[in-house]
Amino acid sequence: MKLSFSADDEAFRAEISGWMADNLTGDFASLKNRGGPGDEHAFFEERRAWERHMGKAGWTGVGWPKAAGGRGAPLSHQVIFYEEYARAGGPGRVGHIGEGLAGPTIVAFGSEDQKRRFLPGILSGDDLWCQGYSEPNAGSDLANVRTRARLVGDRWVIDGQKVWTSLAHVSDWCFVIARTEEGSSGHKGLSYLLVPMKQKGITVRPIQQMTGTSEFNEVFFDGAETAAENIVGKPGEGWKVAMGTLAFERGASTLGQQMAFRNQLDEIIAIAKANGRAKDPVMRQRLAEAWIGLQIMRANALRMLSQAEKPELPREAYVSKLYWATWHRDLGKLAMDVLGPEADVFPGEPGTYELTALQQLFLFTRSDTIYAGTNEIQRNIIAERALGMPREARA
Amino acid sequence: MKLSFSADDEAFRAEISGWMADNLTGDFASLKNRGGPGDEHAFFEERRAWERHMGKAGWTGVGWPKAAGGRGAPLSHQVIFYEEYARAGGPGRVGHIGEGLAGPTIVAFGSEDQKRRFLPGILSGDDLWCQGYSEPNAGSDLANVRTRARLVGDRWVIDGQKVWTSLAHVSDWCFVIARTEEGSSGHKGLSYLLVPMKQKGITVRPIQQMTGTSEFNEVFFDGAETAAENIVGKPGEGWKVAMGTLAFERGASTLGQQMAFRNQLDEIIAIAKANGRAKDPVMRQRLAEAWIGLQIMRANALRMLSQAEKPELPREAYVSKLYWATWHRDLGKLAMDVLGPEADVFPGEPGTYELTALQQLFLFTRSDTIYAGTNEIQRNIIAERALGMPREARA
Amino acid sequence: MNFAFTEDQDLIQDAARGWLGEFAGPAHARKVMATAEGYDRALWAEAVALGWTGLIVPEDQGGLGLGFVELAILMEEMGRALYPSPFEATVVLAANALMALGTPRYLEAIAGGGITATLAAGNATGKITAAPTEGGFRLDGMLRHVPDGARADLLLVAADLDGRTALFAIEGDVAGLSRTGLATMDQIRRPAELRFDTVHLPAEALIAADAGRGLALALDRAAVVLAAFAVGAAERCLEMTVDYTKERVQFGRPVASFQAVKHQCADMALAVETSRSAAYWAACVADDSGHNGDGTALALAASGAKSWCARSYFDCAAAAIQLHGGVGFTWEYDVHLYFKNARALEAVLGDGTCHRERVARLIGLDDAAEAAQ
Amino acid sequence: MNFAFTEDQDLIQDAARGWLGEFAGPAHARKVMATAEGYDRALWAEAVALGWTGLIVPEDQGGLGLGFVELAILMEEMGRALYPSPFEATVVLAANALMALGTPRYLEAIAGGGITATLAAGNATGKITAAPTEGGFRLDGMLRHVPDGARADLLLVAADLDGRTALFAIEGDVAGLSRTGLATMDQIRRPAELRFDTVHLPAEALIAADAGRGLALALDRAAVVLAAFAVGAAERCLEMTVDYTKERVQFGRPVASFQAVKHQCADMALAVETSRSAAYWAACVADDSGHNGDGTALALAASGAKSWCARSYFDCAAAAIQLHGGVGFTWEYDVHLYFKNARALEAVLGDGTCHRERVARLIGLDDAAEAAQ
Repeated sequence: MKLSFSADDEAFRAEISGWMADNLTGDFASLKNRGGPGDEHAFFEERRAWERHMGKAGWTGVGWPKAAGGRGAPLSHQVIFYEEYARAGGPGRVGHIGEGLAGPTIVAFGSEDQKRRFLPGILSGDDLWCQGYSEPNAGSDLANVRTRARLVGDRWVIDGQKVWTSLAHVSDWCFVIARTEEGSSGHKGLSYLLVPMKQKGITVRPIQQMTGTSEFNEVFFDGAETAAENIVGKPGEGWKVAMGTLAFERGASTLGQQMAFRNQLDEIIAIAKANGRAKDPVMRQRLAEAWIGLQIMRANALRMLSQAEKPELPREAYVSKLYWATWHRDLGKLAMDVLGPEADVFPGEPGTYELTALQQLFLFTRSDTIYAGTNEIQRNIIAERALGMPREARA
Repeated sequence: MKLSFSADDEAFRAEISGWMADNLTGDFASLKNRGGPGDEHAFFEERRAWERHMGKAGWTGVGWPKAAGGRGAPLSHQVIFYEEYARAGGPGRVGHIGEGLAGPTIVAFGSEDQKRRFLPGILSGDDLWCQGYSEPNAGSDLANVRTRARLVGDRWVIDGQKVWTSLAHVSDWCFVIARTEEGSSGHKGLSYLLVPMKQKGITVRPIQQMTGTSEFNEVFFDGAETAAENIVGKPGEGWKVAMGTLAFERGASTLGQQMAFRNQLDEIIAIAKANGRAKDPVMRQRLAEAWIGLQIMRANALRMLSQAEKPELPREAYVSKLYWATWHRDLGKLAMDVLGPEADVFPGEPGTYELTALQQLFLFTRSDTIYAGTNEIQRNIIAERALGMPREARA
Repeated sequence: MNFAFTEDQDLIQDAARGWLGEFAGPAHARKVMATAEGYDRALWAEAVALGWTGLIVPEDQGGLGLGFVELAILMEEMGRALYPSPFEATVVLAANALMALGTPRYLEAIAGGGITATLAAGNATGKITAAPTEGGFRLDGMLRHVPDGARADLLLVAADLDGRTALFAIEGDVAGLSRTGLATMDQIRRPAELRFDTVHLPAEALIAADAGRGLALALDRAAVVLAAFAVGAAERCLEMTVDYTKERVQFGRPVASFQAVKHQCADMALAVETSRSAAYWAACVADDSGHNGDGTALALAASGAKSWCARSYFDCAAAAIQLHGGVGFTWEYDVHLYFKNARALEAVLGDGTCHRERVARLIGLDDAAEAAQ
Repeated sequence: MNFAFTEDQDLIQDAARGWLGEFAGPAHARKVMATAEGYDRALWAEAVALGWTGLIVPEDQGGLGLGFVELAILMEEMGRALYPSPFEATVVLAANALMALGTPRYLEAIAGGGITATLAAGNATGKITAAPTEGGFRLDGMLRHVPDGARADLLLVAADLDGRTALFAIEGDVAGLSRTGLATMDQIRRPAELRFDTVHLPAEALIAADAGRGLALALDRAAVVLAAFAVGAAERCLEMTVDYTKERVQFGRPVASFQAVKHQCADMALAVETSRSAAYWAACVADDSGHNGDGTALALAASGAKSWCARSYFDCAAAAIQLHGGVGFTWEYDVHLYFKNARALEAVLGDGTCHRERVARLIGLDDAAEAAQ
C-alpha cells in the first residue's frame, strides 16, 4: 500500500500538464473551467472542437486498451491524467459519455465489427453519445423499463420515452435499454441497442431545471429505427450489458470530477477569506470538514481503483456515489452560507435569471443525490448487496 | 392564545412551591433530585414514605377529577404543579405509574367497584403499580403480545413473559395486556388485567443495563392468578383500553420531566462556565441550541395540552416522543463533550462502577429513543397516523 | 395560559388560507416573479381591502388593533401560499417599527393601503451616516438587502446621527438617492440596494432621534413573524411531498409506502410542528412584552424561533426536492420556489449561527462561573 | 501508487484477526475489565511472542522493521476485538516516540516484551516542569489521562525545561511520584493521574532536551493509528448490528428487512469505509513522511483521520445500540463496550473540534486573502 507516485508517474504528469498549458490557450482559453455539470450548455461548439483537438493529440481514451485505440495507461497515469486535466481547468468533456460509458461497453461486450465502426469516432471526438436508461415511470430502476423495440426485417423499431438524457440534443448516438421480448418483465427481455439520434423517429425535448437552464432532456422514440446489427450482446442480454456500463463509472475519471470539486472548494475558501467568514470558528469547522471530506473521497476512489481487478465490487465502491453526492450537495450549501446575504444576488436585472457559478453549484448539486440512483436507492444497494440484508419487497 | 399565567395561577404556584420548600426538608432533604430515570434504585424506601407524605397532603392526583379523589386542577395548575415540583428538586415519584397511567385508565374505563378498590391506594401512595406491555418478541408492538390468560372458575390464570417493566420488583399491582382469546392475533382478543404482583406465580428478574444498574425487569407469569373481576373493560377490549393509557402519557407531568431536563442543562452550562468550554464558539452553538430546543419542547407540550379536549390527537402530540427522546439523548452527549477528557472519569477505584449523574444521563438516555416505541416506530406512527401515508406491510 | 387559537384566531386563519389558496398560490407567484415590479397591484388592493395592512395598526389609526399572534397567523398562511407582496416590508417591518417607536405617523396611510413602505435598519447590510444641516439633515452611505427597497413608496431609514441611531422617513425618490433592485435566485423577495449620495432631507423627515431600542424591538418582532412565515411554507413543502409520493408509483408501490420516504416525511412533520410551537411561543412573548419590557425574553424567543424555523423550512424544502425525485429538480414543479425562498429566508434578519450566539450570551454563558462543581 | 494491501499486509491482517478473534474478543475484555490491572499478562506474553511489540521497531533493535500501514492494520484488528492491553501505550505511543526522537534506548526491551511503557506528553492534560539539579533534574507537576500511567513499567514524560520540551525516562516507581489509576466509564482503556512532587531524576533519565518536534511527529502518527483502531471497532459494531437484525423478528419480519434499519446500516457502512480510506491514507502519509518531513502533510492527514474515524466510531456504536433495540442497552450484550470505548476515544489525542480547527489553520484560512473576487 503506497499513495505516492513514482518518477515515471511524475514524468507523465509533466507531459500532460505541459500539454494542457500549451494547448488550453488562444481560442480555447475561454473554455477554462466551463461546461461542467450545470454549465453543459456553455461554449458547446468550441468544446466540441476541443474534444477533436484532444483526440488528435491522443488524449482521448487514455485508459482504453491499446488494441481499442487507447493509450492503455496504467492506473496511476489515468489518475494523473484526470487530475491534471481538471487542475488546469480543462473544460467539461462533450465526449465523456462515449469515452467513459459507450466505448468501454463496446470494448467489453461488442462485436469486432462494432468496435471497428464505433470506437474511432469516439476517440476522434467526431461522434457524441448519450445514455438512454431512465424512463418517466422507471426512475432509477431499469427493471421497469417500458420502451419497446421490435425487429422488423433488418431494423429494430423503437417506441417509448427516456428522460434525464444529458446532451441528447447534440448527440449522434444513444445507447438505449429497450424491452425486446413481448410480455417480459423485470431484468429479463431487455436489450442494449445503439441508436442514431439524427432521425425523424426521435424527438428531443429539453427539461427546464430549477437553475433555469436545461442540461437534461426527454427523448421520445416514435418508430425510431436502428440496424439489426446495432445490438450489443444478444437480445435479452441488455441487463447484463447495462450492469457492465455501470461498473465503468468506477473509472479514474472520478478523480477529475474530484479535482473540479477541489477547484470549487478553493473558490469558496477564497471568498471566505475575502469576506471575513474564514475567521468565524463555526465556519472554519465546516470548511475544514469539507476539505477533509474531499481528501477522503480521493483516498476512497484510489482504494476502489486499486482493487479494480477483483471480481467483487468492494464496499468502498458501493458507498462512493452516496458519499460524493452528499458531500457535493453540502458543498453547495456551504458556498451559500459563506456568501451570507450576498448568496442570493447575481449580476443582472430583477426578473432575469443568470446565476453565478456558485449559485449553479448550490442548485445543481440537488440533482446529485437524485440522478443515477437516489440516495435512498444507493442505501438500498449498500444494505442489500454490500451487507447482505434482505431485499426490499417489490410488488 | 396566551402563554402567561393568571394571578390565580401565580397564587397556586406560591402554594405548591411553599409546600415543597417546607416539606422537602429533614429526612426528606436527601431525596432532592434523586430517583429519576437511571437513578430509580436510589433511596427507594424514603421515596415511598415521601409518596405517602404527598398523598396525605393532597398532592397526588392533582389532575384527577374530584369525583375520583383528585384535585380536579385546571391545566394551568397542573403545569405549575409539575414544574414547581421538579424545580424544587422533588424526587422521582415511585407512584407515577399508578397516578399517571393505571389510575386514569381505571377512571376512564373501569367499573365503579374498581374505582372504589384501586384509586384510594394509588392516591395514598400505599399501592405501587407497574406496566405489563412489552414482551421479548413483541417489542414496541402490542399486536404481537403472546402472554395468555384463561378464565378458570373465578380466576384469570396467566402465563407468559413481559420485559422492560420498571419498578416490577417493588410494585403491588401490574396492569397486564394478555391474549384471552385462544387463536386470536393482532389487536383482537386482548384484555387489560389488573394483577397482584406479590404471588408465587410471578417471578421478577432484574435486567442489568449498560449503566451497571437495573431499573428494568423481566417479569415471568407462570400460572399467576387474578380475580375474574380484575379486568378493565370487557374481554377482548384490551387494545382499546391500552390505547387510552397511551393517551394519558400526554399529561401535564411531561412538564415536570422537562423541568428535570432543565436542571440537567443548567448543570452542564455551569460546568462549561467553570471549565472554560463556555467560551468555545462551537460549544456555545450547541448549548444555545439545547436551550432553544428545550423551550420549544415546553411550548410544544403546552400546545398539545391546550388541545387535549379535541377528539383527534394533534400533530404536535404525535411528534413529542420522538422529539424529547432525541433531544434528551443529544443532551447526554453534549454533557460528555462539555466535560472533555474528564467525562470518562468517576470517583472510585478502577474496576468499580459508580457513575456520576451526568454519566448516568449519557448512558441512560440511550434508552429514551428505544423504550415506549423506538424512534423508528415513532416515525412510522407519525407517517401513518398523522400524515396518512400507507401502513407498513406486516407479514 | 391557553396555548391554542381562540375562535377569532381560527377565523383569521381560515379566511387567510381560503383567500390566499384561491388567488395567491405558487401559480400566482410564477406570474409576477418574472416582472420588474414583482407583485400584482390589483391583488394587493384586495389584500388591503381585507384589512390585512391594518392588522396590527391601532384602531384609532384605522387598523384592527390585533397583536403579533394574529400577524403570525396571517404570515404563516402567506408562507404556505408563497405570496409575493409588499406585506412583509410594509406591515411586518415598517408599521411594526413605527408602532415600536410610538409614532402614529404613516400608520393610517399604511393601514388604508395608500402607501407601501419598508424599513432599512439592522435588517440591511451597510451603513448610513446622517449629519444635521441648516433646516434638516444630510445622509450618505449605502445599504444592501433592503426588502422592497426599490419599489416601496416610503423608506424608513436608520442612520448614525452623532453616535445614536436615528430613523428618517423618505417619501418616494429624492435627489442623491439611487434605489436598485437586486436580481436574486429567490424570486419571491425583492431586496434592493440604496445609495445615498448627499441626500438632503427636511427636519420633519426625522421620526426618532434615538431609535435604537425601538428598532431592536421591532426587528425581534419581525423575526418572530418571519418565523411564522417559514412554518407555513415548510408545512406546504411537507404536504406537497406527501401528496406526490402517495401518487407516484415506483417498483410497483406508491413511493409513500417506502419506510425511507415515510421517515423523512415524519422528520419533516417534526420540524414543522416544533417550528410552529416555536413561532407561536415567540409571538405570545411579543404580545406580552409590550413596548417597554426589558426585551430579553423577546430576544431569546425571537432568536430561538427565527433560527429554528428558518432551518426547518430549509430542511423541509430540501427534503421535498429529494423526495420528489427528478421532478423536484424541474422548473415546472413548485418545490424549487420554496427551496430558493427558504435559502433566502435563512439569511434574512440574521442567520442561525448569529442567533444562537446571541442566545448563548443571553443565557449567561459569559457570566462569571459559580463556585466550582 | 497502489492503495491496496500487499500480500504481506494481507497476511498480517489475517493472522491478527484470527488470533484476536479466538483469544481476545469482547468476552476476554469482560474478564479483565473488572480487574485492577485491566489486562491479562499471559495473553499479553503471547502477543509479544507473535512479534507485535516489535512491529515498527527496527530490525537491529530486535523488531520487525515494518511501518505505520502495518501498525494500522494490527490496531484495526485490535479495535475490532476490543482487546484491552498495553499495546497502544507501549508501542503506538512509547516506541513510536523513541523512534521519532531517533533514540534506540528501550526499543529492544519493548520489542522483546521485557517492559511495557507509556508516553505522557501532549496526549495528557496538565503540565510538568523540570529544573536542572546537581547530577540530574527535578520534576514537579501533575498530568492526567496518561494511558496506562499506573501500570506501565516505563514512563516517558515530557516536561518543560527552560522553555523547551524535554523528554525523560522513568523506570518504575521513584520517590515523589504517585501514580493513580482513574476509574472510568469505558473499562478498556486505563488512564491514570501522575503527580510529581519533587521527583529527582539522574542525568541519564534525559532522553532528549529538545523533543518538541519529535513528539509532535509521534503524536500525529499515534493519532493515525488510533484512527485505524476506530475503523476496526466501528466495523465490528456494524457487523453485530447486521447479524442481530437479520436474526431478530418483529412484526413478523426480520428487523433487517425494514428499510429504516437497512438505511442506518448503509450509513454505518459509509462511515466505516470512508474511515478506512481516511485511516490508511493517513498511514501512508505517515510512512512517507519519515522523521524529517515538514510535517504539514502528516498533520493534515492525522487530524483529518482522527476526527473523522473517531466520530464514525461513535456514530456506529450509537446506531448499533439503537438498532439492537432493548438488548443493546443491556450489560449482557457487547454493544455497550464499544459505545463507551468510542466515547472515550473521541477525546483521546484531541477531539474533533480541535482537529478540524487545526486543519482550518493548516489549509490557510488565516492567510491573507487574495485579490478580491
